[in-house]
Amino acid sequence: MTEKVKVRIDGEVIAATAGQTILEVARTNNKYIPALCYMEGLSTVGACRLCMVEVSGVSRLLPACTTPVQEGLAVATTSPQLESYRKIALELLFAERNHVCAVCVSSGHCELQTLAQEHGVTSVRYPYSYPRLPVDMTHPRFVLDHNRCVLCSRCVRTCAEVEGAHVWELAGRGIGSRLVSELQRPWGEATSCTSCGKCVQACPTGAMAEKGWGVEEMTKRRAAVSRLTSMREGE
Amino acid sequence: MRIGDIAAFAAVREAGLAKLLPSKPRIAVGMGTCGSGNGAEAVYSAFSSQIDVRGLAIQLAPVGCFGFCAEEPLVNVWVPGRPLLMLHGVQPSDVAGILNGLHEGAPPPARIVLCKIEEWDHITGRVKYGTGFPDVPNWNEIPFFSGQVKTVLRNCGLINPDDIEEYIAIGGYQALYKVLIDQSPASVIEQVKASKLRGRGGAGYLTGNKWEFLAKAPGPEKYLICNADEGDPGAYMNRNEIESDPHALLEGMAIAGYVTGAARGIVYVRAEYPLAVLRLEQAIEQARAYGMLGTNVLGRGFDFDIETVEGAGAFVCGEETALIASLEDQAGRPRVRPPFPAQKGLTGKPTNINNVETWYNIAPIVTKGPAWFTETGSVKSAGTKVFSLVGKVKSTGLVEMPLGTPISTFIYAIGGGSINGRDIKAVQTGGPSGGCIPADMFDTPVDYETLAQLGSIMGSGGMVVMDDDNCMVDVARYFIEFTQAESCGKCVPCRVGLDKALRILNGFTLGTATHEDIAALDELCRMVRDTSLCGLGQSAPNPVLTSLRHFRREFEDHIVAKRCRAGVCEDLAISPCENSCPLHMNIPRFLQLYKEGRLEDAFLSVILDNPLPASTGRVCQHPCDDHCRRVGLDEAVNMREVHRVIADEVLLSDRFDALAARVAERKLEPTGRDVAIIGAGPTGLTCAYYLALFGHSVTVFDSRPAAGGMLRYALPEYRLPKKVLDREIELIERLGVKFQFNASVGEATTLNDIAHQFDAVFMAIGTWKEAWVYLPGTELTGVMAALPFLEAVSRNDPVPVGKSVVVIGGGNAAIDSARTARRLGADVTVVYRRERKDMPAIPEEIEAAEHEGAKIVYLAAPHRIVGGRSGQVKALEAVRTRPGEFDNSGRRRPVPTDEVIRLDCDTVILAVGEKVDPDFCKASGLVLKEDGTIEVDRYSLESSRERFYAGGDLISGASNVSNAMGFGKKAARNIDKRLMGQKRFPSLIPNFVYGMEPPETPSECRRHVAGELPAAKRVGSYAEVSLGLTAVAALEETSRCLRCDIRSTER
Amino acid sequence: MDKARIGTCWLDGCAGCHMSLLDTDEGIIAILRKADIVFGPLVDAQEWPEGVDVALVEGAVSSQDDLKLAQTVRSRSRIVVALGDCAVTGNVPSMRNGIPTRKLLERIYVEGATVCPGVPTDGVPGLLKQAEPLHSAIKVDVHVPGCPPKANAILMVLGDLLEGREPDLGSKLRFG
Amino acid sequence: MTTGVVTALPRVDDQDLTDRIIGDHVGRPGALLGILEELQDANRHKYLPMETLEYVAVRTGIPQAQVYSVATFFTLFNLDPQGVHTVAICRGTACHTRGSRALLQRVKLQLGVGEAVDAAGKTTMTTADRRFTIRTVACFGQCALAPVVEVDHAIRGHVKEQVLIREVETLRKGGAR
Repeated sequence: MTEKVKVRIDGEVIAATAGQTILEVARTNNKYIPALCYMEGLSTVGACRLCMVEVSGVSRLLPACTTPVQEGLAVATTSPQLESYRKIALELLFAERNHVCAVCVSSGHCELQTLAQEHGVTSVRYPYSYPRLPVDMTHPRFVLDHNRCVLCSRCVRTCAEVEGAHVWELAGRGIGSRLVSELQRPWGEATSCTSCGKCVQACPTGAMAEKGWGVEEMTKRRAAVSRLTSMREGE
Repeated sequence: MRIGDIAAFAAVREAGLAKLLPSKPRIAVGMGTCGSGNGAEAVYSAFSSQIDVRGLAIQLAPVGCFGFCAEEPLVNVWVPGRPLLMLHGVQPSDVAGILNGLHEGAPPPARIVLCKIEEWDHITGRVKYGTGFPDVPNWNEIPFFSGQVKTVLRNCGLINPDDIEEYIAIGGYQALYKVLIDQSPASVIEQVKASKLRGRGGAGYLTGNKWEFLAKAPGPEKYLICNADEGDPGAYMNRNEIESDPHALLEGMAIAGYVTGAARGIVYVRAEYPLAVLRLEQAIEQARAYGMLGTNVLGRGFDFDIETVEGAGAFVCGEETALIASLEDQAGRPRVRPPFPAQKGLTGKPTNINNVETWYNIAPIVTKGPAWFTETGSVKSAGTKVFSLVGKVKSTGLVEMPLGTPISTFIYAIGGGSINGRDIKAVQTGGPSGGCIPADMFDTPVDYETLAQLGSIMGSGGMVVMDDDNCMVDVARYFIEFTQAESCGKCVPCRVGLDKALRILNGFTLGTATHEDIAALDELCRMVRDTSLCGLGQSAPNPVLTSLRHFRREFEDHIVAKRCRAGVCEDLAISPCENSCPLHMNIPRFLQLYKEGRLEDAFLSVILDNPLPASTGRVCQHPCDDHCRRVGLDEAVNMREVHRVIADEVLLSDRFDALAARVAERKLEPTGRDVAIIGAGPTGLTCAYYLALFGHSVTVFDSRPAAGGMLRYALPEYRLPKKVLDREIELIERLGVKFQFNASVGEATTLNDIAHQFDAVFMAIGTWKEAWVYLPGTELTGVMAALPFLEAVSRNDPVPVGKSVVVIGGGNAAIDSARTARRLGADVTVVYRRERKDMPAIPEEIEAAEHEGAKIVYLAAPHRIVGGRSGQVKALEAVRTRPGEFDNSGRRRPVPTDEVIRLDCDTVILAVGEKVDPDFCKASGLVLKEDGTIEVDRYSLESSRERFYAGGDLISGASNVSNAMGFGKKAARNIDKRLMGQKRFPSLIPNFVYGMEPPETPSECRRHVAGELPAAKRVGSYAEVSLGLTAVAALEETSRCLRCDIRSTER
Repeated sequence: MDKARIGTCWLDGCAGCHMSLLDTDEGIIAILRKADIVFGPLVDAQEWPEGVDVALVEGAVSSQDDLKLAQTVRSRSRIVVALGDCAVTGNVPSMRNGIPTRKLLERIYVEGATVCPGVPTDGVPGLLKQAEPLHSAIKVDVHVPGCPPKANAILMVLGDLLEGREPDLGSKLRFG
Repeated sequence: MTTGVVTALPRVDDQDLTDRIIGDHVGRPGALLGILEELQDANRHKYLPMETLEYVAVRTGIPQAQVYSVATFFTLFNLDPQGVHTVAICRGTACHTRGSRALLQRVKLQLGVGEAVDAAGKTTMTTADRRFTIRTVACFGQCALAPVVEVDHAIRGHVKEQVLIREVETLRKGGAR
């Protein structure tokens, strides 16, 4: 069942279990691979494409979060090309919506902001879209700001897989994709929402936040959500 | 009805054959969606009611489509014992004639008979129709069908898709029966593997291997899915296959069900194809009733059933994981692989997905064996593929060809080449995931690997032909707009990257893009290609990347020159006519000014755009006509003739002095800069005119005694009277341009001498050197080149032309020579090696030459000139040619035959092409190209030597007057910008105020054409042939203009 | 050797980046040994001078005047630095971009006015359709994000540029 | 939040039909697609009102958000009522290379339709009086007849601008149908 395999990450030989993904193996061995849509304890979707890595013998780049390891796999977690592509992906996210860090409750605790800083993004080369997006304040405890949403679907998965309520989905398609609750009802009126707040904790940016915090004040307890699934697996 | 044994099978087959080949005549109407869109339903009901009313013993049936969409509606007529006749373009009014003929045993009117079929190989069986009709070509003798191999389309258009018995009659379901009776699943998989059949959906994965994965996957529950969510814009073969022959699909799937152990099949078909859905559902019902689907298929204890699901309009659902997601009640967003569908597919069960066309190859492979299958196609890509050939070709439709067939065969041999005579420049294959392949690569074989090497893909087989009117930037933009709109939005590169790529591309079409944008676009597209989650994102950048690779110049044109040559990017042009004009005349402006009765303003508008309007008004090749939007209504506005009228009304009248003064008023302050121009032809004159207006001091050098170049010395008086040209040159002189005639640069004065005296030099000599062909006998007396001949005539020099002249060539110089020789009283024959439609000369001129009595011999290549004892020409011998293969210019290569013809004559005029004589720029340090033309920057026209500019024929090779003048104008703008450091051209043009309201109702009048001198009066006279438009007709023409220069107020 | 010339200016922003520049405290003295500040809010020059080596531009490009000034700065300066989030990303000024300018002006000058309501037609520069980052208007050589950029980041960038090095913000890089 | 105008609550016979449609599909692959397609087809204004989506979610047990996600993902589904007449212009490659964009712009101008974005973020073009809806279609699969336009479900090939304008004008002058 738990077949042991040896893999190479950036040259270092690492023991792993067959069926683990490259990202899991890397994270448990303190090897850094950036990721935004990945969250421990949730299913993987491979949507942000930041975790793309080079695998020797494979001409295409592969997402670390969904590619299982096998004996002898050799991975390069970084290269000039990967870095350039990751930078482009981050710039694309910034240009897609209105990420105004200066006035964000999550500033300083935001995964997108941190990734940009880590990858040396100093400016965005692509034209900004400046979409006009709403802020949903209808929930008594939480707020949803579409301007800061990166469509990673962590909230969707948390709600469906951990809480089991399935309040959230991505609606529309392409650049017009939007996070919706139920039939695009205001969050505060969503009858299936249990107000558990796990989606808020799972959100990597300031798109979902608790009310009552000021700029730079809102920290998230992501580990709590992840821990919940690992505890349940032990059931 | 349920078939449980071989006897029952045979009985149904007999019954089917009795329908397909009844004892009475059968008429079958092509009733695919495309047939219906072209009126097939009306034709069918006309047949139906007339057969009823007349009580005729005729069987009427609907069939699918035979693939020749351009000729719809297609009707098959069969009389026992005779070949099947395929009729094309059938209208309800033809029905009576067809039925009458049938009754009397005569074939239908020849006009609508396309071809005949004596015997047809359905692969699973053969049908013999009969013999006869020797005058009617066989189906594969029609160019559109020549070379086609119908495997997938074997039954399309010949059997009734609504009737399972007709399918069984031609051997349908035999392959399934054979497999169920005596073949093991493993052996069938081996056969499919040995056939090297590759998935026809685009990726080209080996079908046999995919089946093997599924067969080996554990578990009792497995799915087979047919992907009929054909979403590639430009491809519609799947629709036609299902509409015309649904049972072949079901049979292929049932065979796969048996060999892979899957009990359920799903056909996922676009809801936009209602007829395909309907026919498929009917076919499934019938197949169940006959025991081909359901439990205990064909009594062999095998269970397999198929259902349909309608896709609701999402291109991404062509991606297999997205398709599966949509079957699971979710939005069609793809999932990452692994796990692959063969491991975990629909509801987690092993699943195999194949494209429609893949399934159609299964029964033939089982029937005929893998060796038969691999006989067709190329080594790595076996079999045939159906392509939808559409776009700018004459014959559009579905074409099934062996893989590995060169692109040129599709476009020229099958498609019949360009639809409107414009140059074909590219073909787009593979839809939004594919790329554009330029015309100079049309010898590329169409198979999976070769197309991939060019950055394109086979895809589902779309083939869209583009010509000069298609802007490749716009095409790239179009595809990104499409994929951007179809992106599911799940992964970042595809969702945001395509949106940003579209914004960047929009910048090109608006003229706001920069060189950095090309690099940014390229980098972004590579990132999207390399990091997207599914095939849509990974291939979406292909159209941009291939366009950047093969058509980079068009992108640069949009950035540097802010021009879209095709005239598609509207923001870069005033109107389509302006865009197509080499001089970029503001045509709507002078039309409107003339319409408002403001002749002087109209003249000023014309002359500031074009210094030789009376000349071009007579001899311009008028590309504006080809781009006039009025063509959509009736015919183009006769813009050339209107500007001729405007020019003539001023230049040839006493208004000349006043207007010449008004032009001189536009002159800018003297700059003190000196510019030399070499060559006083149309290019040099145009450049001199504008430079003088800019305030520079201009000196024009020419080796001849007067200005005008080709206009004076090559164009015959009857086309361009010299008094007209003289007036135009006088106006240029009045602006202060100085001329030095009889001054041959390169001899007494060298280029280097000139360089010392002037701030800039513009070189614009013409193509005066005859490309003397190698032909035995050219040394004989009586052989001469066209241009010296025309020049001698224009100078009134004596010309030694005899009684009987042969002209060799097909260009304007050849026709001018022929017409001039006719005027000198000779009998004239023009000999041309290709067909008439290939002649480069202006068609109206060819016609005029014929009216004047010149004979033209086509398809004859001169072989030798025969001389007499005195060394005088006696005859020309030519070899008859026949049209051969298509070359990359889309014309058929003339291939010599054994037949030699002899034309007795005493004079031979050679007009086979003119070249530049670059001797004058020896030792000047200028870089020349191989053909002797000068290399220049294509935007500034500056040569390799600083401040030396060149234009006209000298850089383009022999061209026409307007193109040459366009270069002169462009050179003047660039020289001035260089000398003065700013763009000053707009300040030359006064602010014309004129009506900018679109015409409520444009005149419904048809196009007016210029009157002509009767042919009888022309021979022996140099009087001008064209009489021009009357003032009334010219005014009417201006009212026909649709004013494309006025944009909607919304913009 | 001649001293280098530094200019600073301020488009659509809050002056916070200039405050951060002042926060460099005595660090500025080291800079001033190598360079003169020839234009800026505290410099008595009316027009952006010719021959500036390093231009620090704060704020988004939001009005006709911003655009004109940015173009002037570009044409007269060797190295242009976009200083702070507004110049780098558009930041807070760009939050108006989804709203038509006419509506914006009416909201402020008509709905929000207690005296003399009416959108002024002269005396104020025309608003551009959108407030955009500096690099969408002119070529920018160095981006220093931050709201505001920390004083030590500014010092480091200026130091590097004056020494002829390409600045690498490294860990000092930060948005917001 | 929705711009879909609710004309009336589902009537009892509507509900029977709805139940039958749902019952026919439930449990089969592609059930939700099939249900929504048939329900939209059965709707007088060819759209899916919010209460219909809610009802489908309740009856099928599919989360509301998922139903909404599917209804907004596929172009076939409309969340707003459609015009009496539909002009669908093919934007396939062959049609594009033969000038379908000009046709689209011309008809939009003629009917005075601007682009609006519906509840789901899809672009819709319906006249204010709900007489006309202009749609674009990725490809009709009639490429040999390019450019292709579908006017009230009848496909026209080789369409010329003036001819199309005349046809639309005739429909417009035809008054209420």
